[in-house]
Amino acid sequence: MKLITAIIQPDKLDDVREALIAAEITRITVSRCTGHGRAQGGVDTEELYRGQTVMPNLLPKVRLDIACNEAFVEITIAAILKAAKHGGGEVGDGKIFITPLEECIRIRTEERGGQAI
Amino acid sequence: MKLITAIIQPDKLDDVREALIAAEITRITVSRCTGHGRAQGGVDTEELYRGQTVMPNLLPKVRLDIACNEAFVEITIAAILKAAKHGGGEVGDGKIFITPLEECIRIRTEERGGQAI
Amino acid sequence: MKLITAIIQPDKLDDVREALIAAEITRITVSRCTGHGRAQGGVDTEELYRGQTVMPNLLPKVRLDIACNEAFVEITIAAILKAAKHGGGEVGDGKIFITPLEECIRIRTEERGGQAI
Amino acid sequence: MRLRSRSLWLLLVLMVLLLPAGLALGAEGPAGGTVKPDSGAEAWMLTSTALVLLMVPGLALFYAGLVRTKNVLGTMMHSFSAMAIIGVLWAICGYAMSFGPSVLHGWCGWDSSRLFLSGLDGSWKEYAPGAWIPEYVYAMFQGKFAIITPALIAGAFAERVTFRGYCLFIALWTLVVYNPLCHWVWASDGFLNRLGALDFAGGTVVHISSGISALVAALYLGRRRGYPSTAMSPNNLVLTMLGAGLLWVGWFGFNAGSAVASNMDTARALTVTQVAAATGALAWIAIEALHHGKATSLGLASGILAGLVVITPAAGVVTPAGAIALGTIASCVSYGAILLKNKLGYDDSLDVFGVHGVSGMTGAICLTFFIRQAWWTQEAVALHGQGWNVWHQLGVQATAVAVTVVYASVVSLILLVVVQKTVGFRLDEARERAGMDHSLHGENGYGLLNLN
Amino acid sequence: MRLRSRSLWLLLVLMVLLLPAGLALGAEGPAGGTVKPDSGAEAWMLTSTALVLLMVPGLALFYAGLVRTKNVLGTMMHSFSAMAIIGVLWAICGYAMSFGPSVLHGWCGWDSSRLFLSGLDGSWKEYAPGAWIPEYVYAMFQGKFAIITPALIAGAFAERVTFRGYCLFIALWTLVVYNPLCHWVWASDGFLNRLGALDFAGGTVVHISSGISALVAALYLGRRRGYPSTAMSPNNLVLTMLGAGLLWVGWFGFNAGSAVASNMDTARALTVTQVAAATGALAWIAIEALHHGKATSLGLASGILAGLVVITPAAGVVTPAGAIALGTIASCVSYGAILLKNKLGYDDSLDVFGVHGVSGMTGAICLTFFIRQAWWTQEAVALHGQGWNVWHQLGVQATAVAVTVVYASVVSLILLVVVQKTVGFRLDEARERAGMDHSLHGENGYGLLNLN
Amino acid sequence: MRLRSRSLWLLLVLMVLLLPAGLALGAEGPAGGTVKPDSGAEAWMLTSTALVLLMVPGLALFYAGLVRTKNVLGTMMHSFSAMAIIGVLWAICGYAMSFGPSVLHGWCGWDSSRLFLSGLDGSWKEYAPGAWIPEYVYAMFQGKFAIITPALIAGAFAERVTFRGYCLFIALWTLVVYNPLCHWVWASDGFLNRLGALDFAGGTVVHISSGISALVAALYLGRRRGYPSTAMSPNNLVLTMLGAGLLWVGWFGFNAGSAVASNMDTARALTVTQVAAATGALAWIAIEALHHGKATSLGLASGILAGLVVITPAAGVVTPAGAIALGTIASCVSYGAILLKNKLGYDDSLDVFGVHGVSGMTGAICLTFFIRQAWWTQEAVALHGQGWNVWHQLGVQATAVAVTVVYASVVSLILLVVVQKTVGFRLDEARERAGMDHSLHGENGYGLLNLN
Ligand SMILES: Nc1ncnc2c1ncn2[C@@H]1O[C@H](COP(=O)(O)OP(=O)(O)O)[C@@H](O)[C@H]1O
Ligand SMILES: Nc1ncnc2c1ncn2[C@@H]1O[C@H](COP(=O)(O)OP(=O)(O)O)[C@@H](O)[C@H]1O
Ligand SMILES: Nc1ncnc2c1ncn2[C@@H]1O[C@H](COP(=O)(O)OP(=O)(O)O)[C@@H](O)[C@H]1O
Repeated sequence: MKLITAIIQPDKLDDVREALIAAEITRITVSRCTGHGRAQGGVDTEELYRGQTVMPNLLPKVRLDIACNEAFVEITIAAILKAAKHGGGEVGDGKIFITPLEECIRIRTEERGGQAI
Repeated sequence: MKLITAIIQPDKLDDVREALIAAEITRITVSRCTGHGRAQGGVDTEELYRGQTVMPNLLPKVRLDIACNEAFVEITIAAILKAAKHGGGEVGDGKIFITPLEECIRIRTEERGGQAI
Repeated sequence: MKLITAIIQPDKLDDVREALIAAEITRITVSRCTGHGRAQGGVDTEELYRGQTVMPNLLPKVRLDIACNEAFVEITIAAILKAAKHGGGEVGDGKIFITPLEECIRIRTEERGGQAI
Repeated sequence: MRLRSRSLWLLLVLMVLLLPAGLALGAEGPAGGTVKPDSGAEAWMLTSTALVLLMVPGLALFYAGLVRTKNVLGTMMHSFSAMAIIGVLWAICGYAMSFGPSVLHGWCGWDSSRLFLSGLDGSWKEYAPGAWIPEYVYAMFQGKFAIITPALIAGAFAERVTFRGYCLFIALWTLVVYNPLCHWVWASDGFLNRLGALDFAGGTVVHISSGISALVAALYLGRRRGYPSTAMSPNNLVLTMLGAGLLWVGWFGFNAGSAVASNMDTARALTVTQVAAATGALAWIAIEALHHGKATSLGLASGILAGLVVITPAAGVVTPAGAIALGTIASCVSYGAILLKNKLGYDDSLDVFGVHGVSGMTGAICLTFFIRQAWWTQEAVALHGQGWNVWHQLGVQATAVAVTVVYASVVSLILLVVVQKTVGFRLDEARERAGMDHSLHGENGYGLLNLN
Repeated sequence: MRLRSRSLWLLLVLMVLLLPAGLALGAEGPAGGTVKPDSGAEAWMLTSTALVLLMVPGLALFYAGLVRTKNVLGTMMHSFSAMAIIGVLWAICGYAMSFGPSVLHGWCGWDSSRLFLSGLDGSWKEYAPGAWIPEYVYAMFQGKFAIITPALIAGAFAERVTFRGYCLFIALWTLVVYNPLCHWVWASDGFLNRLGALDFAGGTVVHISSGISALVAALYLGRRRGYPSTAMSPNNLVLTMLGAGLLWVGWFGFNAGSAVASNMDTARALTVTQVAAATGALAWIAIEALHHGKATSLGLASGILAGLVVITPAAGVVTPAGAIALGTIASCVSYGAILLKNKLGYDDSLDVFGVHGVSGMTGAICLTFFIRQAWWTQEAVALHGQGWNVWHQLGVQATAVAVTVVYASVVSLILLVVVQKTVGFRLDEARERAGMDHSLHGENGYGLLNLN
Repeated sequence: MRLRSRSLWLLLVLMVLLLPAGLALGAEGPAGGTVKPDSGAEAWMLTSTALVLLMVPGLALFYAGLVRTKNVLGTMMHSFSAMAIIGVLWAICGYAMSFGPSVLHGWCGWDSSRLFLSGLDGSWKEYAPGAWIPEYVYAMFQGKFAIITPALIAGAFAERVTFRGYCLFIALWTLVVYNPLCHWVWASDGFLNRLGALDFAGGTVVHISSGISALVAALYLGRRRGYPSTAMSPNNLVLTMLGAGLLWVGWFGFNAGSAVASNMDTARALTVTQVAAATGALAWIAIEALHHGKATSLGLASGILAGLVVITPAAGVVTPAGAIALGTIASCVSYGAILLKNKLGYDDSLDVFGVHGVSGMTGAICLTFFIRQAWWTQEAVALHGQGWNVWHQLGVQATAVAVTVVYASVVSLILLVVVQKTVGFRLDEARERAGMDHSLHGENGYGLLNLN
C-alpha cells in the first residue's frame, strides 16, 4: 500500500477530484496548505495592496492524501497529472509524493490491510 | 518508530483525545481536513440551503498525527478505535494509516530517536 | 529521498523559512495545525477569559513538509534546529519527523525522482 | 418525534396565517382637538426604535463570537428568532397586555381594541410635556425591548438547547414574565410604577428579569458536556467586539429613547449612558490589568456592557459624575460575580447573570445615591410630597428588585420544566457534540474553513 | 485587451475630473415666503438617508456570505461599487432625470438646472402636509434607492462576471431603466403616479425592476461552471445573518423615510415594516420546519427579506394585521419560487428573482386586499372620486407591475447584450475558477486562512 | 516590571473611583427666558452622536482587517480603548478644556463648573439660528470627535506598540494636543476661529492633527520587524470593507451633525459628504485600473475614506460639483502619497498620514476654490467686510493648516519620547513576533482557526 500526497493549485481541486472519481478513486482526504516552490511560484500570483504589487511569501495550495493499493498507484498518479496541470504545465502546478504505507485500518469495521483502503 | 495518522469525525475529537491521554499517549498533532469516503460518507451529513438538501462534496474531518515507538502502536490504535466509533461504527467514522518513521528529533534538546518521541 | 516534517511554534515560522532559504532549501509546504506536547506545552501559553486563566487543550502550531534528497537531510535539520528554538530551547519548540519518500513527481513536467524534488 | 415537531410547527403556521382573519378593523383613533404633533420627538423615537433593533444583531454577534465554532449560527439564531417570534407576538397581544389598562388584579394589562395593534391608527399621545407622538411609534419602540430581553437569556444556556424548546420558552416567557413585568413598571397603572420605583429604561424589566431567569435556566438545564474540564474558547472575538460596539450605539436609543421625547431628559440620558459605558470599560480593563497584568478585549467589551446595564435604570435621574461612579462599581461587582461563578462551578455560559443580573441590580439599587439634586427638590416632592429621602427611595427600589427577582425566577422555573417535559429543552449528547449548527439547523457557520 | 480596458477607465476618470468645469454656479433657490422648515421631519429624513445607506454594506454582507470563499470580495465590490458609480451618476444627472419635469413624452424627467444638484441650494419643499424639508435631503434620500437597486441585481450573476462589465452594466441600467421607472412612479407628473399606482417605497421601482432584470441576466449569462452538480456552499453565514440584521434596521429608513415626513404616515410605515419582517421570518422557518424538520438561519434571513420586500410597496396603506398576512404570504410564495427554480435549473445564484421579484410582485398586487378602511373613505375618494373599489385598484396595481416587468426585462436584455459584446460581461473559465477576488481584484478575502 | 505596570493601573482605577467624590453638585443652569427648544435639531444631534460613535467600531474593523491575524484584537483594542479612556477624560475635563473660555493666553479653555459635565444640566444653547438644543448633546457630540481622533493615529504604528504605552499616549495626546486645537478652531474665542479659518467638521482638528502625529509616530517608533521585506497581508478584507461602510454611514453624523442644527446647512453638508465619498471611491478605483489594470476592494475603501476626509473641512461651504472635484483630487493625492511612502520606505502601516494627513490638508486648502457663490456675497461679507476674496481665505486656511502641523508634530514628538522613556511604547521583539493578541491581551482573535 502507498500513501500518495499531492500538492496542487486550489483552482484545480474540482478538476482533480472529478478525475479521481472518474478513475474510481473515491476516497480522499483534502486539506488546505500553503507553499513555496521555485521562483516563488508561477505567473499571476502577485497581489495588490494600495498601489503596490506584493508577492506573498506563501501561496495557497491544496493537499490531497490518498491511500491506495499498489495496483492503483499509477492510475491515481495519471489522473492527478492530467487534471492538475494548467495548460501544458506551469510553474506552481505542484508535486506528488509517494510514501510507503504499512497498515490501513477502517475504524468502522476494524478491518485491516488492503481491503480497508 | 511509526507515524500513526488517523482521520476521524470532528465531534469525536474530544473523546479520542481523552482516550489517548488515558492510554498515556499525550503528544499529538491535530489538524483540520476534509474528506470523501464511501457513499459520500454516512448518515445525516447533508446540509440545507433554501429548501434544498445539499450534499457537500467534502465533509469536515479531523486529522491526528501521532509518532510513537513500536511498543505503543497497538495501544494507540486500540484507543482510537474505541473512542472514534459512533455507536457500533458508522460510515464516515474514519481511517487509520500507519507509515514507517525513520527518525524523530526533539527541537528543544536535539535528542534523536525513540527517546525523542 | 526523505520527507521531513517539522512541527514548530507559529512565531518561528518566518525565522525558519529564512534559515531554510539561506540553506538553499526553497521548496516547502506549510500548514496550520494544533498540538499537544509535554506538560501541555511551555511557558506563557495560557489565555485569559473573563478573569480566569484558561489553558487551551490544543495549542496552535505550524507544520512544515519538506521533501529532499538524502544529501540535504542533515542540512535541512540543522537549519530548522537552529532557527526554531526559543533561546536555548523551551518546551513547545517542536519536533522533526523523517519518513522515507519513495517517489516524487513534478506535476508540471512529469519528471520523477531526485531531480523532481 | 419528528412528526410531533412537525405538527407543532404546523399549528404555529396556521395560527399566523389565520390571525388576520380575527382582526378588528383598524378604527381610526380620533385625534383629540389639542394634539400638537412634535415631529422632532417623533424623529428621535423613530431613530431610537431603529437603534434598539440594531442591538439585536449586536447581541447576536456578541454572543456568537463567544461560543465554539460549531454553535455560531445556533447562537445567532437565538437572537434572530426572538426578532421573529416576539416581533409577531408583540404585535398580536404583547402591547395590549403591557400597556392596556390593568386587569386580573393588576397582573397584566389588556385592551382588546389594541390586539393586532388595530386601534393605534390615528392615535397621538403626549408621552412627555409637549412630546406628542403617534402611539404606533411608542408601541414599536417598546416592542424592541420585548424582543431583546428574552434574547439576553439565551447566553446562559448557550450551546446546549434545542431550537424548538428555545422558541417555545421565549414565547411563553414573554407572555407570562415580560409582559406583566413591563405592565407593573411602565404602565401608568402598574403597581411598581405607582409605588414610585425608578426604572428609566429597564433595569428591572429587562436586565434583572433576564439575568435572574438566565441563572435559573443555567442551573436547571445543567452544564455543557465537558464544562469546565475542557477549555471552550471563543471562536471569534472580532464578532464579540463588533457586537459590543453595536450594542453601545444601540443603547443610545434604548436609554435616551426611553425619555419618549427629544428634550433635556433625553440629553441627560444619552450623556450618562455614554459616560457610564466608557467608565465601565475602563474600570474592567483596569481591574484585569491589576489582577492578571493584562487587559483583554473581552474584558473591555464586558465592561462596556456592565456600564450600560448599570445606567439603564438610572439614566433619568443621575448626574454624569454619578454615572462615572456607577460604571466603576458595576465593573467591580460583575467581575467579582464572574469570579464567584467560576468558584461555584455552575455554567452560566456567557455570564448573563454575572453581567445583566448583577449590574442590573446594582444599578437599580445604587442609583439612589447618585440622584441629581433637582430631582429631590422637584420630581420627588411632586410625587411623594416633602420629606421623601434617599432611604425612602432605597426601600422602593429594593422592593422593585425583590419583586422582579422572585417573580421572574419562580415563573421561569415553571416554564423551564414545562418546556423540558413537553418538546424537550436540553439537547441530547450526540447533537450537542456535533454542534447546533449542523444538528439543529443543517448548516455550517464558516464554510470558508472547508475547501469549496 | 488590457489597453482597451485602460482607455475605458481613462475616459471615466477624465469625465469625472472635467465635470466640475461644466457646473452651473449654484443658484440660490429663493426660499418662498411661506417656507416653514420642519426640523423634525428633516431630522428623520437625514436619519433615513443614513439608514438606507447602511443597507448597502448590509446587502454586501448578505450576498458575500453566500458565495464561495474565493468570491467574497468580488461580491462585496458589487454593492460597494454601486455606492461609488451610482453615487456619482445620481449627483450628475440621475436626480435631474428622475424628478425633473417630464420630457420625451414622459419617458423621463429632465431639469438642466438640477444637473450636479446645482439648483438645490436654498430650495425647501413641502413633501407632506407641513413637512418642509430642504430639497437636498430628498435628493440624497432618493439617491440611496438608486444605489441599492442595481446592487440587488448582482446576486443573480454572482461569482461569474467581470468587474468592468458589471460597472458598465449598472451605469447604463440606472440611466435607462431605473431613472425612467423612478420618474414614472414617483415624480408628480409620472404616468404611473397619475394612474394612482400605490408604491410607497419601491415595490415596482426597486424590487420588481431589480428582480426581473436579475432573472433576465441569470438566463442570459448562464450558469456558474459546476452548477448544479458541485455543491456551492456559503462561505460565511455569519456575515449573511449580520447583513440581514443591517438590512432590517436600514429598511426602517427605506420605508418609514418614504413618508418624507415625521408624522402618522411615518409611524404606520415603520410599524407595518417591523411586523411584516418578523412575520416573514417566522413563516419561513415554520415552512422549513414542516418541509425538512429543521429551521435554518439562511431561511430566517430570507424570510426577513421576503417580509421586508412585500411590505415595501404596501407600507403606506395596510394595517398591521395586513402586514402579518402579507409577510406570511410572501414567505410562502418566495419559498415556492425557489423550489421551482431548483426544478427548472437556471442559476439565479442568490435568488434575487425568487425573493425580490416574487415577493415584490406579491406585495404590489396583494396590498390591495389589506388597505385600511380610512384610506378608502378618504384618500381614495380624494384621488378617484366615489365608487373606487378594490378591483379598480387591483387593475391599477397590475398595470404598474406589468409595465415594470416588461420594460425592465426588455431593456435589461438589450443592455446585457451590449455589455457582453463590448467590454465583456461573463467571466472566462480560468478566472471564474481562480475566483473573482484573486483574478479581478488581486486580493484575497480572508488572509487569515493562510499563514502570515 | 509587572509591578510597575500594576501600580500604574492601580492609580488609574483609584483616580476613577475617587472622581465622583470631587464632583460639583450639578447646578441646574437657569434656562433663560427666551429658550425655544428645537426638538428636531436635537433629534438630529442625538442621532449624529450615535452615528459618530458608530464610526469607532467602523474604524476598529477597518484597521483590524488590514493587520496580520495575530494582531487583529490588539488593533481593535486601539479603537475601543479610546472609547473608554477618552470617553472618561472628556467627561472629566476635556469638554471644559475645549469649550470653556480661553485661559493661558488662549492655549486652551477652562471652565471649572463644567468639570464632570456638572454645570450642563438644564442648559440650553442656540448653536445655529433657531436651533436650541441642550448643551449636554453638544458636549457628547463633540466628545465623539475627541474619541475618534487619537484612535485614527493608531494605524500608523499598528502591530508594534505596547497597550500600556498606547493608553498613556492617547490620554496625554488628547489633553495637550486635541483639546487645545479643538479650542482654537471651534470655541467662539479660539484664535483660529477668530481668524476666520473654515473647518466645518474637523479637517485640521481631526484629520490633519491625527495624520501628522501619525507620521511623527511612525518615524519615531520605526518599522515593524520584517517590513518591507516580508509581505504583511491583510488578514480579513471583509472586515475592512464593512468598516468602510460603517465609516461612511457614521460620517453623515460627523459632517451633517457639525451644522448643530437640522436646517439647510445640515442638508448641504450631508449632500456634499455623500457626493465626495462616492467620487473619492470611483476615482481611486479608476486610478488603480489605469495603474495596474485591476481595481481593488481596499482601493475602493481607501477612496471612500479619502473622499470623506477631504470634504470634512469643506462640508459647510462647497457646492456638490465642488465635492466631486475635491473627491477626485483627494484620491489622486492620497494615492500618490502612498506610492511616495513606499519609495521612502518608512512604515506608516495603515497609511494614516497618506489618507488622513494628505487628504485633510488638501481639503483644508483646496476648499477655498469651490466655495459656493452665496457664501462670498453673504457670510464672507458679514465676517470680513467687502473685498474678501479667494486669496485672503487661502491665506487663512494655510495658516490654520501650518499651525496645526507644527503644533501637533512637535508636541506629539515630545509625548512619544516621554511615553517611550517611562512605560515603554515600542513592543519588544518576542512579543511583536508572537503577536499583540496573545502577548498583550492573552487572547486569540479567531479561535475558529484552531480546533475546539
Ligand atoms: N521539495 C518539496 N518539498 C515540499 N513541498 C514542495 C516541494 N516542492 C514543491 N512543493 C510544494 O508544491 C508546490 C508547488 O511546487 P512547484 O512550484 O510547482 O514546484 P516546482 O518549482 O518544482 O515546479 C509548492 O508551493 C510547495 O507547496
Ligand atoms: N483511501 C483513503 N485515502 C485517503 N483518505 C481516506 C481513505 N479512506 C478514507 N479516507 C478518509 O477517511 C474519511 C472517512 O472515511 P470513511 O467514509 O469512514 O471510510 P470508509 O468508507 O472506508 O468506511 C474520509 O472522509 C477520508 O477523509
Ligand atoms: N510524538 C508526537 N507525535 C505527534 N506530534 C508530536 C509528538 N511530539 C510532539 N508533537 C508535536 O510537537 C509539538 C511540540 O512538542 P513539544 O512540546 O516541543 O514536545 P516535547 O514535549 O517532546 O518537547 C506538539 O504540540 C505536537 O504538535
